[in-house]
Amino acid sequence: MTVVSVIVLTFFLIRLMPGGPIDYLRAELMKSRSSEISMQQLNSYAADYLNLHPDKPIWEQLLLYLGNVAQGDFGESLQQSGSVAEIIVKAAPWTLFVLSVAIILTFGLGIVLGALMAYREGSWFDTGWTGVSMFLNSVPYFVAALLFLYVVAIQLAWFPQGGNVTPGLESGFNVAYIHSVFYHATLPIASLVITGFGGIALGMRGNAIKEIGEEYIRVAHLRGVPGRRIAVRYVGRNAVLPLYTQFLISIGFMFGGSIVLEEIFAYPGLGYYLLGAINGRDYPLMMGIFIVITVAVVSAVLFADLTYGKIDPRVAGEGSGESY
Amino acid sequence: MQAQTTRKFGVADPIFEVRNASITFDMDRGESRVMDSVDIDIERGEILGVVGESGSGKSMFASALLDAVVDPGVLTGDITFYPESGEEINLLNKSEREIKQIRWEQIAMVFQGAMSSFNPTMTIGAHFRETLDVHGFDVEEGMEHAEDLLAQLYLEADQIFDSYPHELSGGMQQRSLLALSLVLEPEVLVMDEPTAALDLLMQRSIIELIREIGRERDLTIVFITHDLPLVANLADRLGVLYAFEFVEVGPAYEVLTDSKHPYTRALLNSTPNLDTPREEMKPIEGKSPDPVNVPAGCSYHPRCPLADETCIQMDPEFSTGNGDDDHQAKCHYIDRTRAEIPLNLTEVTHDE
Amino acid sequence: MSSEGEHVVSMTDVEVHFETDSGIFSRDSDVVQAVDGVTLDVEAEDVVALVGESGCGKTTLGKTAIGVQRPTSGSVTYKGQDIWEARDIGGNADIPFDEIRRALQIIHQDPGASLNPNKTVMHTLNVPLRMTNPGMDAFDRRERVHEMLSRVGMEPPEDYANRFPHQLSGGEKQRVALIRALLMNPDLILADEAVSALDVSLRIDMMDLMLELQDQFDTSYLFVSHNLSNASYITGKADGRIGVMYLGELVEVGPIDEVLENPQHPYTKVLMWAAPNLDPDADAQTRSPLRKIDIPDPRNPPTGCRFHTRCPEAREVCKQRPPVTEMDDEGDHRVMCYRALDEHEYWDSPEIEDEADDMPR
Amino acid sequence: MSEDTTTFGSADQKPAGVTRSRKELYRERLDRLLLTPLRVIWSDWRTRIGTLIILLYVFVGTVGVRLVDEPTMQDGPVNASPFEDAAYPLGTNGSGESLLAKLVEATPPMLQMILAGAVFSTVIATALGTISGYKGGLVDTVITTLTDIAMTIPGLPLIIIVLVLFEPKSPYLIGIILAINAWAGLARQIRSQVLELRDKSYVEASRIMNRPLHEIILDDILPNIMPFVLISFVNTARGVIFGSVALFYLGVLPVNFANWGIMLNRAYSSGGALYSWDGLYWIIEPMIAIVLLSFGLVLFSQGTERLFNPRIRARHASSIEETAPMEQ
Repeated sequence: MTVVSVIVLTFFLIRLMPGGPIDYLRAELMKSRSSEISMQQLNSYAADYLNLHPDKPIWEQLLLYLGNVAQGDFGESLQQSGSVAEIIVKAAPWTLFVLSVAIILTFGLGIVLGALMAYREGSWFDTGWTGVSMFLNSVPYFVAALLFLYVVAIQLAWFPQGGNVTPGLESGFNVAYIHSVFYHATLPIASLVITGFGGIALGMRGNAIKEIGEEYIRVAHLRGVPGRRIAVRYVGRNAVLPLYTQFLISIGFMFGGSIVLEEIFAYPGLGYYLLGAINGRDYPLMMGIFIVITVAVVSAVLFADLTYGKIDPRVAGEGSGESY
Repeated sequence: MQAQTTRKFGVADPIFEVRNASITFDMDRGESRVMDSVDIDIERGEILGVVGESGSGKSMFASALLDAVVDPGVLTGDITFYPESGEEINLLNKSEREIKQIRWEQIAMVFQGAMSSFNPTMTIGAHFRETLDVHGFDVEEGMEHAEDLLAQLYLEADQIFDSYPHELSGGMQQRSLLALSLVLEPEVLVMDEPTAALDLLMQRSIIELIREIGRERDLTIVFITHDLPLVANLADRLGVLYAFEFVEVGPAYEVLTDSKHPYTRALLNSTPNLDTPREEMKPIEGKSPDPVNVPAGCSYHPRCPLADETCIQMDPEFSTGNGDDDHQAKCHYIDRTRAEIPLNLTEVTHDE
Repeated sequence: MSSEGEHVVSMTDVEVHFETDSGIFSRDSDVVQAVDGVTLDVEAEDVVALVGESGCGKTTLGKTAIGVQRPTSGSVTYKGQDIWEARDIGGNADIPFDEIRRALQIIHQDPGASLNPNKTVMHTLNVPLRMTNPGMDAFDRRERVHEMLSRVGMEPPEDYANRFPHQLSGGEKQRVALIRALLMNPDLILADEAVSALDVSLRIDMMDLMLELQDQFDTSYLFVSHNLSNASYITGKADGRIGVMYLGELVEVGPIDEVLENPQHPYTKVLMWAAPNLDPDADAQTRSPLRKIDIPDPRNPPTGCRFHTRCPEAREVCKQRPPVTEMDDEGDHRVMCYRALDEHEYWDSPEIEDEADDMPR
Repeated sequence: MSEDTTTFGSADQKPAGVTRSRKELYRERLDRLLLTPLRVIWSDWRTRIGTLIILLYVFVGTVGVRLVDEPTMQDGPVNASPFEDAAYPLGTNGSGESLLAKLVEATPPMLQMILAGAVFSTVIATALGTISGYKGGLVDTVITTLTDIAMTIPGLPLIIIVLVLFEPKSPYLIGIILAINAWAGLARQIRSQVLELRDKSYVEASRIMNRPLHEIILDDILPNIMPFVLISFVNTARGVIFGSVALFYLGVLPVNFANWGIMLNRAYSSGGALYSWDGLYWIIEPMIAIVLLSFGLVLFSQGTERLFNPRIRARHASSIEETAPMEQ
């Protein structure tokens, strides 16, 4: 349901653009052809380029547009050659690759560190890392990205300044290609992870400390359950659950962040093209990418929402109610 | 180990021998003694009722028996456990690994909040399998044993095993916890307010089940509660705790009808029950003492109607007050207590 | 205030049913009959106790009595005025709903949650005073609060007034909750397990206090509890009435001493068995008389007399619904059990054989 | 229990000790509402440092701007490193403008953006969360679906599109747009807290006392969710900082007022700084400005948790000392 409403929302947003896509299109065409363009001709152009039909009443336009979107036809990109759909298909895997690796690392690192800090509560390890995570958490990811770019990429040249893979390597699952993909992706992922895991660690630490104080932990200890098993199955498992909601929010956040990140590292993902489309007023590409990103986020959230019941039986018991 | 230790309170074959056991916490307000050099023996196979107001250190006594005092508490003195087979074990100087062996296999514990004793994201059955497996018991055989334990507690095993703790009613949770504590067939069962959170009818039914299982499996039970009447006809012997030490210990019947300590009498007079006349019910004045600064001399003197100079100066020792020596109280004036503080129970004729 | 005869609150065959759709998939959303046809009256300055296991609907009935829970059917009247009618037709009911609302108050079970943790005692007790007499200025209110605090034995009042709830003991919190209810000058207070969470020695203290303040504020109490001895203590001292509830039905009701002396309904006898008595030589060794420990599922209660699945005296005939019989002429000791009728085919109908795990006798 | 039951009706013998002057009443109220919270804030090292940092920025944003004159092009040596020239303590950039002046100049609009964005989203979230949580029923379902949609739309792309659409000029408006979907997640969390509070006994008691709805919400509900509201206020503020600086860096926002993001953009795009170590200060200084402010906010939010905990507030209140009996 939310997906449909988002698409409708974007449709109206684009319509409200100052100057609107149609007059922009006319200006564009005027430049390329000196002669006056008849209204009729313009409509046909608009139809195939923007799949908009300015002459039809607004709601009919909406239906037509939705129809096209459903079949994956987002219209032609003005700047880039080729249809919007092609561009998206080309760019999407890169963004997904970077984001998924970043999310997994951020949460993995955050959870483990948080649990350790909880178990060593009060020690220098705990206070030290709390300070560090608080500091790292307050550094915006793109500041970290800029810093990495400047220091690591340019000055020390350990890592490439941008791009997703060394050109010329034929894509496929051979070692060279994969190596170069990771080599290029390290810095973007690092800047997301370094600034992200702090928040997760603090959250995890708080939850774990609360769980450790619970009575069933003491009963388990008395029952002879070994410390390691308590740490994983009791404290770890029950402390991670509330983080699930943070996981959902971070999906949306990271997708948003990809735009800036890919710009800094010239990493040709969805974000990079989206920014290009915005600057170049390339409406169809802009709308297409925006919709794809939203659909990805919404489906991820929906998926997480459904599986939440499986992880936390307490919630499943009360039906699909308040899951986050 | 001292030489042949003097038996306390006429206990013949003790399963537990506690000698000046104390627990101290150093709090920012000063060092608080939540257990004050307690000496007591527990008879094998008996049901010992331990009664005390909240804040009198009874939960600490329970943890001491399992050498599981919550840190930063420090347990001193010595507690010797005489298992059925094998030689005596002094709990305090055993290594953590050895203690882990004893806990739950020989000495098990049941807590007040059954709901908070189970891992909310694990089924009840998983708790049983885990406990059996950790102690190296054969899980199949153990689970069968658990099934007839549950049957004896009027629970259908398969329904219980598959459900999560929050899906059971209060009574069912408590009985599942009881079964869990008996699954390794321990010799001693320490119960800290096991039924406090339940309805009166459910409480009483579970008390009957505990009595039955105790007798059937020749189990030593230490039943700790603030609710004197609840344990009155369950326990063979009663120990009354006040200000972190035992002030009266003796056979249940004698402690109820001829209590030797003013606090026990006040406790008896302040408990509402059906057949005592309502006019004589009087609440106990004042507040329970703070562990950091326990009143000098006899710790009950601030609230005791008979208190005088000697009570304030001298902390009384256990004495029999010319009764048999298995019923003693820590009071200078046992005879005056019997005379001056009437027990409204004994006056009334039982009409029912 | 109200003459002796007139009831403060009277409920006539009140029913409260809850829809519980357990999960999205179950088609038949089962209905829980929390309260099923109960008639009960509370006189002025009366104490009525409701006793029963948890889940038997006593709290729901209590909340219906003080106009918090709307009954599915049947009527609840306050001094003759139907509460919910007054609420629906607003102003022109002869007793406006606002006045009714203020006259029926509550004391909760858990002292910890009954006071707002962020407000001092003074603030919490100012609220009812502001509601009942807006004219009072801050000073008089302050004095009144101090007076009430010393009245319930919380000396020195100035110190207690500025405290936060977490700085009070369980007993003290409950006493503040009592004052808060009393300052509304109510006609009826629902004490919902008001003493169960307190330490045994404090319970008598609290109950005495409630009775002592009763005639000062001329209020009645509806004392809900699962503990028969607490209930009998407070109703006995005020010689009120006691009602025993089982799975939504009022199985026995009558003056406290009569019910205690000759309980008619087997369930009342079971509750008395459960009530602790300190008399060691009473042979209390008997096993629990119940045939089954757990309460049947309230979503589909047993047919006929709902207690027949657990009742030690159950007979085949009990599977039909027993009539309410009156034990004496004024009709204030009523029982819902065939055993109250001397000549009835109950006496010769065969005992119920349990198919499932019978309790070893 | 005092035996002499003084009927309260005859309040003739007013106990002298009870009447106290009105001044004392107000002093006590002042103490509880103002002085104690300040003492609590001062007591925790995290909040102390956090407050200092925030005050520093506020000072720079309000007073500092007047002290340091506008940065003008070419008025100083180009690419002077920090502390080399007394007139330009933090050095100058490619076009000779004093970096210190640039940093200071960017602070007021940033504060305005933060204020507008954070206040806007917190107020909306608290209002919607409380209403949907307390009211329930149809209102609840409508608001919840609304928040669901707003929550799942990825923030930055939406903001960019809206900014490009409307090209807002005033920092306040930009602040609000930057926080456009931050309120959703917050509203949901507040709603679940209100749902929990609604069934608490003291809220039910207030309802039974026929207290008007607004009084219940102000007295019983809000104070208990305040710690959460404040923490989310701080988090949204951080979100606004990150968002604004990022967008300025990308050049999406019109460049009509100074911002640390623009400084970064300038530092990176115009030649010089990037390829030599000595240009480092030009990049690091705006970064430090950004990170320090958000670090201050984080520290402050960590500490405030204690401010709303009555237990801690009592310990610092001068009017009552800690006397709670030791509950075993």
